[in-house]
Amino acid sequence: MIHLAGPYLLAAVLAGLGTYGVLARRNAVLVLIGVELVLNAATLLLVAVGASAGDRWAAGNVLTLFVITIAAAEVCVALAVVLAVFRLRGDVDLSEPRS
Amino acid sequence: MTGLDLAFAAVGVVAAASGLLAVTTRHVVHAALWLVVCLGSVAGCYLVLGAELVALVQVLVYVGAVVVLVLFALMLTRAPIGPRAEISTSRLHRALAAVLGAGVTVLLASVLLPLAHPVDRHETDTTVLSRELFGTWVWPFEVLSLLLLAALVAALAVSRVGARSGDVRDGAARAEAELRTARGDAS
Amino acid sequence: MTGADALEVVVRAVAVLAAFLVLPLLVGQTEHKVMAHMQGRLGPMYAGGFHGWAQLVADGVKFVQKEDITPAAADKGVFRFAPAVALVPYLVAMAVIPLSPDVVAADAPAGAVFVLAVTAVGILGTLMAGWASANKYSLLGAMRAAAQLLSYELPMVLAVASVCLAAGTLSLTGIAHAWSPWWLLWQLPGAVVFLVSAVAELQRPPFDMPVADSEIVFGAYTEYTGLRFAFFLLSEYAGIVVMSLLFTVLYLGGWQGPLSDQLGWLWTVLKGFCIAVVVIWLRVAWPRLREDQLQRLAWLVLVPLALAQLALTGVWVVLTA
Amino acid sequence: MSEPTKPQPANPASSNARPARRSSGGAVPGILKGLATTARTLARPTHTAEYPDVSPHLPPRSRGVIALLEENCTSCMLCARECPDWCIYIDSHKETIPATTPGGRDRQRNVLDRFAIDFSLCMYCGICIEVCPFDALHWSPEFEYSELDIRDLLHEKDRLGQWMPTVPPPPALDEHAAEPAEVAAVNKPPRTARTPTARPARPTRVTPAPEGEA
Amino acid sequence: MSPYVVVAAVVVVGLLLFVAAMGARRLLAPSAPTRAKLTTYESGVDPVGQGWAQTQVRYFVYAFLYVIFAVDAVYLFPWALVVRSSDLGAASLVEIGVFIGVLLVGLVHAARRGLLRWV
Repeated sequence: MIHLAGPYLLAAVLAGLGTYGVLARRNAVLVLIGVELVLNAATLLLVAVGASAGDRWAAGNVLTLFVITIAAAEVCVALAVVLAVFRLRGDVDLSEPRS
Repeated sequence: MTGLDLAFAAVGVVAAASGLLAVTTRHVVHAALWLVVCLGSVAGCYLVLGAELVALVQVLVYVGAVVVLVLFALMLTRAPIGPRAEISTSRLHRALAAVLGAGVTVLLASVLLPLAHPVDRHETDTTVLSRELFGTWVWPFEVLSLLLLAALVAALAVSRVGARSGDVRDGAARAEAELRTARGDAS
Repeated sequence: MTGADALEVVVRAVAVLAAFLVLPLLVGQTEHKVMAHMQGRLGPMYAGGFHGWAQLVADGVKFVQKEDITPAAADKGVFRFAPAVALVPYLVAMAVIPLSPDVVAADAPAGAVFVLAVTAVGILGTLMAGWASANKYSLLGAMRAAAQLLSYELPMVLAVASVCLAAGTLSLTGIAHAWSPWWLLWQLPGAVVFLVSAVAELQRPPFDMPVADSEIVFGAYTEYTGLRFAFFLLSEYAGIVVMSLLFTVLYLGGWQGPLSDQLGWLWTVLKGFCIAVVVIWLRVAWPRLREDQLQRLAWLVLVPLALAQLALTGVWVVLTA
Repeated sequence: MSEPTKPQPANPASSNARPARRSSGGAVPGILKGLATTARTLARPTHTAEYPDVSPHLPPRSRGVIALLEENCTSCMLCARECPDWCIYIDSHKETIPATTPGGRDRQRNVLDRFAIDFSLCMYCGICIEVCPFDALHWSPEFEYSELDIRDLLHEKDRLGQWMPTVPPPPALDEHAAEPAEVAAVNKPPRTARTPTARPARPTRVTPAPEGEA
Repeated sequence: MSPYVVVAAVVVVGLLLFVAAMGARRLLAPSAPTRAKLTTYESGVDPVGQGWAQTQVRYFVYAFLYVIFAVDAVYLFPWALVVRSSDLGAASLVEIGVFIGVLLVGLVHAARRGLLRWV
């Protein structure tokens, strides 16, 4: 037996932290860290639902795998962009547009 | 409170605490390292929730690959040791962000918690998961490969931006110059 | 969980720790001796009396007594904790490797994936050490290490996947059960890929570019002294133990052999020891690979080879199922 | 050990060309060769000199330590002056020896007070031994005189004299070598003496030196 | 009892080992830091600049490749469990073949554009 309040609460907390991270950071890579936290909140919900019986097609777990896959792809492209920006500008600051 | 609840509470607290540190720390690389702890304990949560394969994939892909990529990016884009003020936005901005983040948490919790109930933990059999993956979910699965291909090609293409022109040296030189002025200001 | 259960967990964990502290020393001493004789030397001869058997114990005692220096410019916390991050993954990996069907601390249902996932965490220890040292050599070494570990992780994952495919299970015990001598031929390319990537993962010669002493002193470990340095060394030898035992379980049938009912675990240890000697042998025989050769070997030789092995295994399994 | 396993090249020039040609044959043979060489070495006895347990066989003219035969030293200071790093210290004073015959002159003689060699400076060039006109300095093959304190490496004349018994006899002459000057001088037929009476002792001593004496 | 309980215990034991070893070091090892000792080691020369140096971005390409292929490779493990089943075996072989085939295009693309060459 496990009470789903735990996973749900943790998912909510992680989503909140992720939101804060996205909004409160200026370094592009650190913004990405916030995004990862939000994604993990989502996957945690999926897994928590998958842990209860009646999870048809193993959707909770399969979708989590898919989300992890997509997240990896997203991180790749995002970091490639960040790196290209760094090469061109010399920093990865999001709030200071430069010529 | 069962043993599983206790176990989840233990890893969950670690996950939440490290997540908090990951978004608030003023050391650039520490943020990524706290993210590792956070993702690792989320993998622990998956284990407690009976999703073995997902937990292992989380460790293998997230901790082993994605975070290493993030650390790589940090080290390539200058990650000085010591606290940095400039990686976060202004104080007002942060306060607003905190309010928004808390709002998200409260909103989600208020929606989700009424739905929560004790469940018989149903351990996902990896074989069942595999059968569903290759049976029911085969089309999304195949599309994923296209997505990954697109991501790979895009990442490779983008990472060559500037590599051919003289911009690279320009950017790096500017970074060096800034570093020097920063040090000059400090002294 | 009852008291008996708790006691069992503790006993198992302590047993893993004991194996973890003994086996790497055994491999280290073997390396001292085998390498010395391969170079026409004797190796340690004095510590402990008989052929210097206690040399590594003496080394350990010496390391404990050495001053521990944290450079002033370093990031203190990360610098000090990095050795643990490098070491603990191998300890955890050792817990799930079966020596025989009964002698296994934690028989995880997806043991093969577990070992891969856990050893992938070890990269972080090197990266942390390299970054936190505030040393250019260290940062370069960490970069090289991370690039190398990432590149060689993939062929390793593919090779292990091929074995899982052949056995139809992810459990290490199950894989060794499903093993038959025919695998020696059938999975040979995969075995070669696995061994090469394992040596590369351990950053041992000929894949020791990340610690290339003639270029970057000692890579990510340049600034380390005393016991923390010893932890990195220990993690290297623990890595040899883990990889050798894993190779044994995946490709050599683990405990399978004559009289396997009575001395099953002995077979695993013996086979693993032979693999460890091979790993040591490679170090003595071959020169270091250059960074570009390193990456080319991984991506243009090992990955295609592992994929070919995977295709071979998949088609064969589907045809004979 | 590696020498016998290598194919012996006919001459040094061709040995340089060889590996380049072989490497074009592919990586695998080279890889296997590395393994084979190390394995072969593993199976053979080692070359290690187990020094403290087994004393080393030193060549007869090893330069271990410099011994002083004090009686031969005339404090001429040649060695100290020739020493490239000035590690020889000599103190002496003159003594007057009264005349032995009545009406004869008093003679002066150098008396050695101090003769020291600082082996922490010495570079074992052997020039002092070469220049000593009276064979007061000799090479001894003894080498086990390391000290915990570098100052103890300054050997005074008694310490230097203690090395004297360890000095090996000089090597035998080559087969057709010229006789040593001293022996040759003795063996030479006496010159027709202009004043034979003035030196009564000389012509009587014509015993030839033994053949193998060195 | 889940085997992962033992794994968790082993993690704890590992951390305890580290803590105990550091405690032993604290008791046994001397500590006499000096300025020179704590300086960054740069082959005996006084350190120049800070610890960070511009590194080859080239390493990054391999990291991309790995991440993409790692998430690809993890699907092989579920496949291993179904490949012997009578209904899904052959179909899954084709599915995974297509999946990996598509990604291989990416690797070939990278190789052909010379991204795997170390200039």
